[in-house]
Amino acid sequence: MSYSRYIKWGLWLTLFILVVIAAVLYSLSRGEIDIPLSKIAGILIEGKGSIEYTVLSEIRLPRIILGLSVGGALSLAGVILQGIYRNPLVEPYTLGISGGAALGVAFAIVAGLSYTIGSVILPAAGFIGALATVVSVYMLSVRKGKIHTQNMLLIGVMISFIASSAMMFLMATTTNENLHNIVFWVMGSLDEANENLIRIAAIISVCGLLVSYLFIHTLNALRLGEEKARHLGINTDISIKLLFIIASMLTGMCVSVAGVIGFVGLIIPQFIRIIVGSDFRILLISSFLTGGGFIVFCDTLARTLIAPNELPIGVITGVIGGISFIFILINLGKRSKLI
Amino acid sequence: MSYSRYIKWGLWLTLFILVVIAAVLYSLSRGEIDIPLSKIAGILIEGKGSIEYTVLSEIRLPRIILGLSVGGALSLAGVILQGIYRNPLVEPYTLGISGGAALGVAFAIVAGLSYTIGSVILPAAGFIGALATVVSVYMLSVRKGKIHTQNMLLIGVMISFIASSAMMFLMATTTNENLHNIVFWVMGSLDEANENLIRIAAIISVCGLLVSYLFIHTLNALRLGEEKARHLGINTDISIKLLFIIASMLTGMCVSVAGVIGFVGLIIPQFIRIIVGSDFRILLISSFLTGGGFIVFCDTLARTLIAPNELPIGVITGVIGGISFIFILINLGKRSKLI
Amino acid sequence: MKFLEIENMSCGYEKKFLVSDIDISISKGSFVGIIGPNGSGKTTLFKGISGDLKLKSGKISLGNKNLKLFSHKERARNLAVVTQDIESPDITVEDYVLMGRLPYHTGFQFFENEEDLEIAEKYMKLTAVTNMRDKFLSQLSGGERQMVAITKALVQEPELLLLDEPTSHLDIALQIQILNLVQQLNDELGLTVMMIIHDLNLAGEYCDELILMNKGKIKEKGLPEYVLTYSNIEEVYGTVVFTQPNPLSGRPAIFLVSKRILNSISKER
Amino acid sequence: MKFLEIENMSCGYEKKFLVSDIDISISKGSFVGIIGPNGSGKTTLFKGISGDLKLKSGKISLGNKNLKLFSHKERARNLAVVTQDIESPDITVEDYVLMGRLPYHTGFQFFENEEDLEIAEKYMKLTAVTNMRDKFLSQLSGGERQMVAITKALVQEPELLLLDEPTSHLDIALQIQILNLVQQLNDELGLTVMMIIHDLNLAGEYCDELILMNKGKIKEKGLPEYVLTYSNIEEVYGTVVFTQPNPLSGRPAIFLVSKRILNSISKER
Amino acid sequence: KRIVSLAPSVTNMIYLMEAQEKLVGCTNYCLEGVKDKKSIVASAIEVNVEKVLLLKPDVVFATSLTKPSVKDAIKNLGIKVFAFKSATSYDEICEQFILIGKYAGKEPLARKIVESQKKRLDSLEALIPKGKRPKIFFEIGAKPLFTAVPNTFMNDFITKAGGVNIATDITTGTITRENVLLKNPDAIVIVTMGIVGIEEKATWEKYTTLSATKNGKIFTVDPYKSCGPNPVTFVDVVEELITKLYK
Ligand SMILES: Nc1ncnc2c1ncn2[C@@H]1O[C@H](COP(=O)(O)OP(=O)(O)OP(=O)(O)O)[C@@H](O)[C@H]1O
Ligand SMILES: Nc1ncnc2c1ncn2[C@@H]1O[C@H](COP(=O)(O)OP(=O)(O)OP(=O)(O)O)[C@@H](O)[C@H]1O
Ligand SMILES: [Mg+2]
Ligand SMILES: [Mg+2]
Repeated sequence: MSYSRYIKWGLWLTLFILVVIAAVLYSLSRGEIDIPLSKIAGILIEGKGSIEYTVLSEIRLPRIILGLSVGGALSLAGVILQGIYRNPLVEPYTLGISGGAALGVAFAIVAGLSYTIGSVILPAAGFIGALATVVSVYMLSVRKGKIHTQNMLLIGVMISFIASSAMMFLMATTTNENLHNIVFWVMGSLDEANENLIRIAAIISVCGLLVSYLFIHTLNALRLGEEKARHLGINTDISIKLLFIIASMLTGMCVSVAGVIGFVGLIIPQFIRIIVGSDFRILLISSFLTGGGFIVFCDTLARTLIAPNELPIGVITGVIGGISFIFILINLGKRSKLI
Repeated sequence: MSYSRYIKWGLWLTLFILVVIAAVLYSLSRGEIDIPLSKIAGILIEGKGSIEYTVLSEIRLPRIILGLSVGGALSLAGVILQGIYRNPLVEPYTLGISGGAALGVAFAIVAGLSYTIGSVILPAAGFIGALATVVSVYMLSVRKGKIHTQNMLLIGVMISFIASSAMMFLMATTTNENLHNIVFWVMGSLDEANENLIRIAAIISVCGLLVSYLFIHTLNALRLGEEKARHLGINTDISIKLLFIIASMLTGMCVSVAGVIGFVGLIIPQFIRIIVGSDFRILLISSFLTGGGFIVFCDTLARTLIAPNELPIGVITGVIGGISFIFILINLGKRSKLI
Repeated sequence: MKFLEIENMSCGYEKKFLVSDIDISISKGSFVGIIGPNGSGKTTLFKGISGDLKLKSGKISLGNKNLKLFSHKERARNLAVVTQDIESPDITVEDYVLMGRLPYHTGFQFFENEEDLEIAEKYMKLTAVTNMRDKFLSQLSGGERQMVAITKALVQEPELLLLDEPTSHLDIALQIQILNLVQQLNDELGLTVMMIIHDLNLAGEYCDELILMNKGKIKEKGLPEYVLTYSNIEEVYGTVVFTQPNPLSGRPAIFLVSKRILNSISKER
Repeated sequence: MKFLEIENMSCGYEKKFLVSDIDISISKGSFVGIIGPNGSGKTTLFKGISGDLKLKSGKISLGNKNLKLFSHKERARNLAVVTQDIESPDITVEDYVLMGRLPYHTGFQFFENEEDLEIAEKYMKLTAVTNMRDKFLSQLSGGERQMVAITKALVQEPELLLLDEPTSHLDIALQIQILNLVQQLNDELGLTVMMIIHDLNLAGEYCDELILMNKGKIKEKGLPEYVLTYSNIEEVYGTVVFTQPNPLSGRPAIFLVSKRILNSISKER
Repeated sequence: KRIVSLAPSVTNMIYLMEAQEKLVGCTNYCLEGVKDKKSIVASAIEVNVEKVLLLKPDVVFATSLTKPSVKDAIKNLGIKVFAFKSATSYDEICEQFILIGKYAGKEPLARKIVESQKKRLDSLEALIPKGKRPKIFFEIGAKPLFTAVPNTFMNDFITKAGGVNIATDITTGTITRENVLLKNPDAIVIVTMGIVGIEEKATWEKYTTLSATKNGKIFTVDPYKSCGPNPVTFVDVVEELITKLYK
């Protein structure tokens, strides 16, 4: 009967993988020196010592890996959260995680920790901030072991307000330099020099994908609402909590290493839903791949568009994403499909 | 039968008016020089020339009037938009108006217009930006004379993304000083010296309140959904468009004169809804008053808390509002009442 | 000239489903039942009349005036709809019912006047929902909610009342009560009623006239005795039923028979 | 030992409404109807059984095992519910029906297997929804949607099926079809069915046993003939009806009579 | 040696000590560098690391505004990065100037410039009337009101010009208008140009109780010179202040 659907899914998946590969190759070849696609492999294998080798392996490759991880993780978190809340405006940042992380980083900057401890403190502080937010949102919305999904959303929004107010406080009372550093950090960027951090980001992101696949049945059943999902044998209380934690960890990781890169976690999931439908089995992986590819592509544009100057990546994600999404919305008009 | 309700409304209204008066008096008396409440009237009437008179009439009073206007208008816009969209996460800034206004101001700053034209250009540019956003959201979501309410929401979010990306672009390509100005402008403040602007803000805000009262039946009927509202004789297409325009104008005005003061438009409406119920007849005026009083109170704290330094008002609105809202949410647990 | 005249109307969902060739004329004060299988277009027909769907062709006039020419409010004062889906927004029963008075408010009328309150009170009594006035709709049982929705429609004091399966979640007592009420309003005030209903017994018992729909078209219309024949039902529904007049009212009554028993009967024979 | 044993159960909404003193025991393969006025607690009883509401007291065991001890999945494999409200998320009929197989999937089972598809296909055929498989639920008529919800519950292949007003929006053909189907599964596979239904005729016709609820308590239970008496109905519903056996099946049949006619009859006398 | 500068003030100093031929890259806000068509490697926010690498510099001058991750990335490529903190006094400006001189191989010239400017400053101080210590409000932003605080080189503008900063008790730049009114400065210095400066001046002149208003000592100074100073422009600003304050 519906095996034809699986074939369709296979085709979509192939397409998305190709998209990612294309984005990666494009990103590898473009920059201050354009390296033809045909030479990339050669340079990477035997070009050690040449400047091209350094550019590819030290500058572009790490960015690509980080971009894939962050883009994938953000989209994944977005898909999961939109699944839990069935509200098309929910995105990874709605729950205040980005606010908490940003506050952590701002605090580290203002306290001058990066001078005393080193710049690894920034992602660490970001992660601690994200964690603190997640824990407070969670604690505040669990009552008698039950989680109030909608309350949680509002509490997240509130925590996010409080965090950004606190950050504003820091910004208003600190030096000019610190203020700038906070602003830049919040804008988001993929230039992270620490290889270990990049490795960790990649691992968390892939693990997040794998673990979230344990919850596909839950996510699919939740499309019918919590009560109906329970009738289908889903332990919604526990599953929603775990899904929330997964999404939070992913978001926290992204924000800590790359700042607040907007748009991806909100729109990629909706965009993919329009294309492949609402079944989470295909939705999760498709969003993950497309999100990664999208960020890598945008980052390449950010590096090259007004070269030699670079743009913050958020400029590109916002403009490209926003315009194409409006275009789709108007032309397809499949409003109903947005959950 | 339900006249008892009108009495209850009357009591609520009295309470809210008292709250506003209290906030105003508090704000008048507190500051670098504390002026006892008993002396305020005396100083205002015959103290001309004294430093107290200058402080009261030139500094505190204009701020209070601006605060009442902005707070009232933002809350009103929030109530209206939450009424149209029946989504508790919608706030005046969701539709991208703040993004558009901020972009306008950022452009004026980067282009150095305030040096050549004067500082009125900033609110003017903000209003033009807001207007441009409203027009684009509107044009993009009206099809064949019909308005797609949910599409509109998403288009607003997208436009807001695009605007903030464009602003990031400006920030990324301008000088440090301009960047500093943009950041602080966005944080919002009631420190506006131009008396005419304050007068305009007050007028727009009060007119907004009056005009929105022409739509109470629409707003009330929309609680049942668009179709049911139509069955009750409401021309939903036109009314929603007009309400949207009212809310936009109010928001645009606020953002232009006072920057992006967060939280008020999202939470005051929800807070008031918990207290007085969902009938828009009492909801509109209550939100308007409470929003105004709340901002005046917060602004006083912002001026005095770490005096002589001044905090951005957003710090106070966010922290106070966020914490008290979480508190209410958890203790009343009237989740269902949030639309 | 009849009160409601529908001429050659058609309407539907783009490319998906269409009701067409609809000609109905109903005199003031009649009680018309609309029956027909699921998906035959009954609700779609109502949506056409109430203006929720644009007409593809044809014309509807109410009291001799083309429905298109009615203002929104005027339409709502003349025509009330109780839809099939049960809504549950967060609103108390009393507020909800009072909303039925909205079409009578001018833009500047801020408070309900005495009359509004009296009318609301009257219908709340008639439908026996007075005791739940302060409950929220979400706290009502399915049947209670349906009753409240009907109350709101009555409070609109329309000339024409469209009821889409008004009794589907009601117990027999309320079924009778609500239909008696509608019948009474119909008798006393000349309220014209169109009612979609699946229960053929109730349709036969209460309606003056029935319209049997099938596949987007009107299959038969006329007196209950004329429409509710064994052969019409068998043709449209594809189901064997047993008909016999109601021993008390003499109206047609339909008996559904379970397969188990049908089988056992056919075996016996 | 009966299949489903409910002992001294009570449950409800905080301070608002309580069903209490519920003792029910049902043997495997029986078809039990639950009737009673609106708001009498029928749905609340179901929520207690399905675990949506916590029990205030009492105990429910299914197949000799306390229902509390079932895991979520186990419960869903043994017990399927069709609720009263009609949902319409954006999902195609086919996907929706296939969700009924979720309780049988292990966490790692990614695709539906042959068996899932076959079972879904089988019940979609039985309920005649095959031709709308690619439609979205929001594009279905009320009755179609209800039919699809029942299909999903059947696909769960439960031991115990709880149906909350399953026929409320169905036309008579589908009413009979779905009830026949349930009866058939009940006969052939020993599926135990509890069904809330307002149509007393259908209740009498199809159910082996009836439970009459009133004000949160069980008023009467037993054979249809025993429960559906003129006096029971008058007492619980407060309505005058006319009862007489169904001429074909011999089961009790109830005639509702409109007030207009009742009045004219009483005038005649 | 090849130098990349990631800050306009550094570029400015390099030009001042005539080491421009060693400068291979700068930001697009380094006026002199852009005019000389030096390679651009950065904007105010983003640094193009690839471009920096391709220019093969020996040293990169960054500031505390440069993102830490970027500094790390450049270091990882084996390039020496030197990050200046924002100067907290005139002396620190001079120290940084000499340090850049060292790297640019122009130390003697740098020292000479510093010496002569210090002498010029001393002679300016002689112009300050004895016993007069005017209270000064140094406004560097209007919305919100922003001022120079202690421990910044801006504060040194005031002290070197013989004034007293009214904002000695505040820790960060935002200050309330009420506070300024109360502290009643003898002079207000507005760091801005054009109409905005005129408007700000008009706003202050509305407050007739202010002694700055009574004295007519409300004036504007050039933001470019006063916000990114080198040893020379710093003294220029002090000179301007002294003439306007005491004439
Ligand atoms: N929004 C929609 N878009 C597309 N098709 C629709 C939509 N709503 C209903 N339909 C289709 O139109 C047909 C008629 O629907 P309608 O609701 O008029 O039936 P009905 O006679 O009221 O049935 P029921 O008794 O089940 O309520 C159905 O086949 C249904 O699938
Ligand atoms: N969520 C709730 N909170 C509080 N009270 C409720 C809630 N849901 C239902 N009730 C009340 O509980 C009572 C029983 O409701 P229930 O839904 O069990 O009735 P029912 O027998 O199923 O009626 P119906 O035939 O109308 O569906 C009703 O009076 C109703 O108002
Ligand atoms: Mg229908
Ligand atoms: Mg029920």
